[in-house]
Amino acid sequence: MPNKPVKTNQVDMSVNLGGLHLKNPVCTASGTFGYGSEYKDYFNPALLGAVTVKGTTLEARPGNPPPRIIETPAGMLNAIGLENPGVDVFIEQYLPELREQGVTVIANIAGNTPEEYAELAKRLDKADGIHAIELNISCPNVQQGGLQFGTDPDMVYQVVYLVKNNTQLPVIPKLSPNVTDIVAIARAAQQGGADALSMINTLMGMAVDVDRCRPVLANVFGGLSGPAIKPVALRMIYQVYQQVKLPILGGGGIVSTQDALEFIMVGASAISIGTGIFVNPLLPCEVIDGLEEYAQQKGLSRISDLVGIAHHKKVFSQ
Amino acid sequence: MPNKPVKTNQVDMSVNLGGLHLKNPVCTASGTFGYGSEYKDYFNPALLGAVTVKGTTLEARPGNPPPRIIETPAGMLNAIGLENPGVDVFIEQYLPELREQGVTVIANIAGNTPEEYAELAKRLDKADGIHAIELNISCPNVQQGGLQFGTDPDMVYQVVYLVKNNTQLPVIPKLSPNVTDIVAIARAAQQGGADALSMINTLMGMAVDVDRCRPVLANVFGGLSGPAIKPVALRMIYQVYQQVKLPILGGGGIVSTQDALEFIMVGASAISIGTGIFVNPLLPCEVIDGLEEYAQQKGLSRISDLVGIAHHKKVFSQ
Amino acid sequence: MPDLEQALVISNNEVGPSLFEMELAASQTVPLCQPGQFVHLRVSSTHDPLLRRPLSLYDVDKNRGTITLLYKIAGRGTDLLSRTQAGSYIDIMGPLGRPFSFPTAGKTVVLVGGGVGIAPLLYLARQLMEKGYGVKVLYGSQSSRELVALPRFQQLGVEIETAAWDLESGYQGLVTDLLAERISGQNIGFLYTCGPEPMMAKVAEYARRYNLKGELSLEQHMACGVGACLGCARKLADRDSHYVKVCKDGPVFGLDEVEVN
Amino acid sequence: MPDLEQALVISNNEVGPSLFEMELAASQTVPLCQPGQFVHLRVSSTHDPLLRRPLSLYDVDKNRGTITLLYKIAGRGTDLLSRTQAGSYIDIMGPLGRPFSFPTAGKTVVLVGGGVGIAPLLYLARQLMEKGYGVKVLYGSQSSRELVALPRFQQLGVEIETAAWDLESGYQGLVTDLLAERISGQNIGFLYTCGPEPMMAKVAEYARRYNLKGELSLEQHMACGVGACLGCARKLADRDSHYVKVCKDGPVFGLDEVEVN
Ligand SMILES: Cc1cc2nc3c(=O)[nH]c(=O)nc-3n(C[C@H](O)[C@H](O)[C@H](O)COP(=O)(O)OP(=O)(O)OC[C@H]3O[C@@H](n4cnc5c(N)ncnc54)[C@H](O)[C@@H]3O)c2cc1C
Ligand SMILES: Cc1cc2nc3c(=O)[nH]c(=O)nc-3n(C[C@H](O)[C@H](O)[C@H](O)COP(=O)(O)OP(=O)(O)OC[C@H]3O[C@@H](n4cnc5c(N)ncnc54)[C@H](O)[C@@H]3O)c2cc1C
Ligand SMILES: Cc1cc2nc3c(=O)[nH]c(=O)nc-3n(C[C@H](O)[C@H](O)[C@H](O)COP(=O)(O)O)c2cc1C
Ligand SMILES: Cc1cc2nc3c(=O)[nH]c(=O)nc-3n(C[C@H](O)[C@H](O)[C@H](O)COP(=O)(O)O)c2cc1C
Ligand code: FES
Ligand code: FES
Repeated sequence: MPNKPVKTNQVDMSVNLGGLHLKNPVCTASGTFGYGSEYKDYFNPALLGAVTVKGTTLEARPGNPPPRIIETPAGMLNAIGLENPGVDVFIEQYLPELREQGVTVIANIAGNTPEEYAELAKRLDKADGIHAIELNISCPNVQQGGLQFGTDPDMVYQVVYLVKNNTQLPVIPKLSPNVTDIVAIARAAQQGGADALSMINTLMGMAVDVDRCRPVLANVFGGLSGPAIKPVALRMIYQVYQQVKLPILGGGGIVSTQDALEFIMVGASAISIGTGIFVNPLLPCEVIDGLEEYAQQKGLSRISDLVGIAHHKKVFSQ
Repeated sequence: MPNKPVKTNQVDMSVNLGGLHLKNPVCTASGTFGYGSEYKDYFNPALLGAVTVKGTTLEARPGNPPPRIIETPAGMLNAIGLENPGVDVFIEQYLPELREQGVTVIANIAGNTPEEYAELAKRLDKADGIHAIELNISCPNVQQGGLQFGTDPDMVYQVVYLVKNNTQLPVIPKLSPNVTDIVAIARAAQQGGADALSMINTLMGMAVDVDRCRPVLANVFGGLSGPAIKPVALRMIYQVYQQVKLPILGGGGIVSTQDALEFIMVGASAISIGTGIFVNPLLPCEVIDGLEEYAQQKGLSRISDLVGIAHHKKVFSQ
Repeated sequence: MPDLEQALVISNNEVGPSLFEMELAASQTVPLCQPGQFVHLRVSSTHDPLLRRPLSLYDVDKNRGTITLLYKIAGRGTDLLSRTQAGSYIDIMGPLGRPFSFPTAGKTVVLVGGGVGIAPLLYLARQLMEKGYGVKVLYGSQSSRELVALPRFQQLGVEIETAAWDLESGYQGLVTDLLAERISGQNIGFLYTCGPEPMMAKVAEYARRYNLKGELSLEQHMACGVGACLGCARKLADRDSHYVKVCKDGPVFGLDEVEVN
Repeated sequence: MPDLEQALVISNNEVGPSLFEMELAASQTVPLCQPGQFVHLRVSSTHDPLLRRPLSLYDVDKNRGTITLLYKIAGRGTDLLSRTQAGSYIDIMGPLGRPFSFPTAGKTVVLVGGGVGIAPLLYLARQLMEKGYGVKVLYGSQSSRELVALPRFQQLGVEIETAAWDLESGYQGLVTDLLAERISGQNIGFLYTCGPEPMMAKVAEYARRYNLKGELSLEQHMACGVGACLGCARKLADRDSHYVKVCKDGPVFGLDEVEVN
C-alpha cells in the first residue's frame, strides 16, 4: 500500500448492520457488559455502536453453581448458565435506563424451544428501546434431546424463520463455532430470513484441577473466549463473508484496535468486544478512536470501505 | 484428596496404546519433531514413549509457499502444506537412523484418496522399525471435492477400515477438532477398526496483516496449535473417553507437566507434545520426570491409574 | 467514582514467606477507598495471564495518596506481580465492591484474620480506631513467620493477639480456638473476619452460637470485577436458587448471609 | 553441540532509536559460535508471546564467555526483551544455523550492512580480520542516528564507510548506491550482506553483474529454529518447487542461491 501523506479527513464511522444503524462499528458482546450500566463509571454506553445485553430467557434462570469461570492461556472459560431475571424483568427494570440514555440496544435471547424464541421476540418487539434481536442459538434444544440449535442447519432455519415472523426488528442469529461447516449454518440462517449474522460465540472447552483431579468448572464444560479464539473467529468470518451475502457482527478475542481491524478486513461490518472489556474497561472507546485514526491515515472517507478488504487482490485503488 | 506422606515408590510409567507398548506416556506430535533427529542435541529420542514423525504422503510434496507460520495469542498458525519427500524416501533415508537408535516410531500418513492411505499403510507395514500408524485425516479428499476426510463419519470409517486391511500395525486415526460431533467421528473410527485415537489435530484459523490488508499466511488458512487450544482438546477427549472405549493419545497445547496431567485425567492414555517443544526443547523429558514425580507424590504404582480419573466421583480410593 | 488508574509502584518488598507488600501511588483511586473494598489489577501487559487479579486494600494513606497491598504468591499472576519493579506503573481498577459496614459506635468489635486474609482488616482497624470503637484483633497463621502484619497493627496501637503452632509468646494453636476462648467472657458488639473458608465458617458458627452479628470477606475467581459477567457467583445461605456476585454484592457479606465451608 | 542455556544478562542498553545492545554471559554456548549463526531466545516466561525470537550473533567474546546482541524493537517480543533487566536470566538456544563461509584467504572482501542488518557482520568482520583478509565495510541506514555499530567497527580497526541521507561526513544516499560506486574499481574477492531484502536484492544484482561470489543472511518467521517444523521456508532461486529452511539450511545463503525481493 502506498504511503500517503496523513491528512485529517472526516471519516464516516457509521455502519449499517442489516437495517440496524450503528453510529460506529464497536459493540459490546452479550454477557460481558451486563445490562449496560455496570461499566458506566468508565464511559457512557451511548457512545458505542450498540450494547448487546446479557442473554435473556422467558423465565428467570438461576445460572450454574460456582466455579463458573477459569482463566486459560490467553483466554477464559465461562459457564454462567444464562443466569438472568427473565425477559419481563429485563424490559421493566433494565431497559428504561438504557432507553433514557439513548443507547442502541441489541437484545440477546435464548430458548429451550423454537416457540420460546418466538415468544421472546414478540415481547421484545413491543418493548420500546430495543433496536435489534440477537439469537443465541448455542443453547440445547430440549425438544431435540438437548442438541444445540446452532449446530444443525434445519433447526437454525426454523428458529430464525419463527422469530422473523414475530418481530419487525432486525434479527441477528449468533452462530456457534462448534460446527463442521459454518457456511452451511450461515446459509440456513439467511434462508430463515436473518438480517445479519453475529459470529462467533464461544468454543466449547474445559479445564482440570490437577490437585483435585476434577474438572474446574462445576458445569464441567464452559465456553472459551478471549484472544485464544481470535484465529478461529477470523477464519469463520472469512469463509462466511465469501459465500453468504449478509452483514456480519464479528467478534471473538478482540483486545485491540488491530484485532478489530482484522475482523473488519475479513468481512465484519461491525465488531463486538467481550472478554477484552474485562481486561481493559476503556477498550471499546479506544477501539472507536483507533479505527477512526487508522481510516484517517489510510485516507478513507468511510470506515465501511475496509469491510472485507482482505479478500480483494488489490487494496486501496486510489 | 488426603495429603499422604511422600514415599519414593517405584512407578510403572509404561502404557499400552491399543497394542502399542510405550515405555512412558510422552510422545512427540507429528510435524513438530521432524524425523526425530532434529532435536538430538537436546535429548535422545529413544527416551520418549514414541516419536511421531512428520506426515508422509505417497509422492513428495513441496509444501506451501511462505509465510507458513505466524504466532497468535498463546498459539501459532501453521500452513506447512505437508512438505515431505514421500514415503519411500522416508523409509530409506530417515527410518534407519531411528531404528538403530531404538526409537519407538509412529508414522503419520496422509492421502488424497482412501486408496492412497491404504497404499501408504502397506508400504510402512513392510518397513522395519515402524511401531504404529497415525492417520492424519485432516486432509482434503480429492474424490469428494476436497471435503476433509476427518469431518465425515462415513469417510473416517472407510479410511480406517481400508488401512486396517493393509497393515498389522496398530492404527491410530488422528481426529480433527473442526467438527460438530467429535464422538460420532470417534465412533466411526472405532467401527472401522481403529486400535486407538489420536486427538486433537489443529483448529482451522487465520490471521490478517492489517498494514497490508491481507491474510498473513500465503495459504490464507492455517492450523492453530499451542496452549490456546488446550481447553478445546481437553473437552473433546473428555467427551470421547466417556462414550468410546478406545485408548487415546491426547495432545493440543501441552507445555508443562500440569498440562499433561490434565490430558491424562480427562482420559488420555498417552500424550503428545507439539508446539511446546518449540518453546522448550527439553519439555518432553521434563514432562516424563514430572509425571513420575506426581505419581510418586500421590502414592501410585502405575501412571496409568490416572487415566480418566477426572470422570470419577471419588478419586484415589486408598 | 471508581476509575482506571496507572498507579506508580513506590515499593514492592518481600515481607515473609511468599508474602509481599506493595505500595502504590494512586491519587485518583485513594479518595474513594473504604475498608473491605478491593482493587482489580493487571499483572501483565500481554494476554497471558489475561484477567485482572483482585487484591484487598491492606492500607490506605489519604494524605500521601497511596494504597498498600499485602499479597501472597498463589500462582502465576501474583508471581509476576512480585517481580514488578519499583518505579514502574501498574494498571488498577477500583476501589470496587461493598465495603465493611460500621455497627452502632461505642462497642467493642473483634477482627479475626487468618494468613493473608488479614489484609482487609488492617485498614478496617485503622478506621474503626479513628471512629472510636474498641478494637480487638485475633491474628492467626500456619507459622509465626507469616504473621507479617503484626507490626502494622501494633503501630496502630490496637489490641492484638496472635495464634500459630510455633509461637513462643502468643496462642499455640488455631485462631478460631483462640476466638473460642475469648468470645464467651467478652461483650462483643460485632465480628469481622477474613481468611481461609474453613476458618471463616468456624467464626460464623461461633457468631451463631453466641448470637453475634458480623461480616466476612469472601474470595471467588473474578473476570470483570464490576458485576457485568456473573462469573463470581456464590450461593446465598437462606435461599435455594439465588446467587450473589462477590465482586459487586460483596466481597463483604454478613456472617450469616452466604454459604461458607 | 548447540544446547539450551540460561544466560545471565550482563547489560541491556538503548544505543540508538529503538536499538538495543544486550550482553549475555553464556559460557556453554560461546565456544560453539560462528559468525552468521543466531541464538533463539525466549522473551517471556508466559505463553504470550509464545515462540522464541531469533537474533544474530553481533559479537562474541570467547575469553569472557559472552555474546552481544544488537536488536531493534520490531514488535511485542523485542519490546519485552528491551525491558529485561541486567542481572536476570534469559533462556537461549544456540548457536543455530549455517554460518558464513570464508573464501580463499588473502583477498579483499566487502561487507554491506543495512540498518540492524549490520548485526551479523561485526562478528564476521572480527573473524575475517583475524584470518588476515582485507575487509571493507559499507554500512547504511535511514538516518545517521541509527549507525550505532560504527564505533565497534572502528574499534576493530576495519575500513568502514557509512551511508545515510542525513550524513555530514560520509555518503549521502543509499548504501547500495555507495556499493555501486565502489564495486567497479576494486578487486573484490567476496561480498557479504545483511539488511532489508530490497537492499540485499540490489547487492545480489550487482554481484551477478560483476560476476562476484558472496553470501547474504535472510530472515523468516521461525518456530523451532532447528529444522523440525518446516515453518521458515524460502524458495530456492533456481528450482520451481523446492524450499529451503532458513533456520537450518541458512540463515546464510549464497547470493544467487535464494529468491530475494
Ligand atoms: C475480593 C478479593 C480480595 C482479595 N484480596 C487478596 C489480598 O489482599 N491478598 C492476597 O494475597 N490475595 C487476595 N485475594 C486472592 C487473590 O486474588 C488470588 O490469590 C490471586 O488472584 C491469584 O492469582 P494467581 O495468578 O497468582 O494464581 P493462579 O495461578 O491464577 O491461581 C491460583 C489460585 O488463585 C485463585 N484465583 C485465580 N484467578 C483468580 C481471580 N481472577 N480472582 C480470584 N481468585 C483467583 C484461584 O483460587 C486459583 O486457584 C483476593 C481475592 C478476592 C476475590
Ligand atoms: C536468523 C535471524 C536473525 C535475526 N537477527 C536479528 C538481529 O540481530 N537483530 C534484530 O533486531 N533482528 C533480528 N532478526 C529479526 C528478529 O528476529 C525479529 O525482529 C523479531 O523476531 C521480531 O519479534 P517481535 O516480537 O518484536 O515482533 P512481532 O511483533 O512478532 O512482529 C514484528 C515482525 O517481526 C518478525 N517476526 C516475528 N516473529 C518472528 C519469528 N519468530 N522469527 C522471525 N521473525 C519474526 C515479523 O516480520 C513481524 O512482522 C533476525 C531474524 C532471523 C530470522
Ligand atoms: C462471561 C461471559 C458470558 C457470556 N454470556 C453470553 C450470553 O448470555 N449470550 C451470548 O450469546 N453470548 C454470551 N457470551 C459470549 C460472548 O458474547 C462472546 O460471543 C464470546 O465471549 C466471544 O467474544 P470475546 O472473545 O470477545 O469474549 C458470554 C461470554 C462470556 C465471557
Ligand atoms: C508446524 C506444524 C506441523 C504439523 N504437521 C503435522 C503433520 O504433518 N501431520 C499431522 O497429523 N499433524 C501435524 N501437526 C499437528 C500436530 O501434530 C498437533 O496435532 C497439533 O499441533 C496440536 O498439538 P500442539 O498444540 O501440542 O502443537 C503439525 C503442527 C505444527 C505446529
Ligand atoms: S467478576 Fe464479573 S460479575 Fe463479579
Ligand atoms: S523454524 Fe522450524 S524448520 Fe526452521
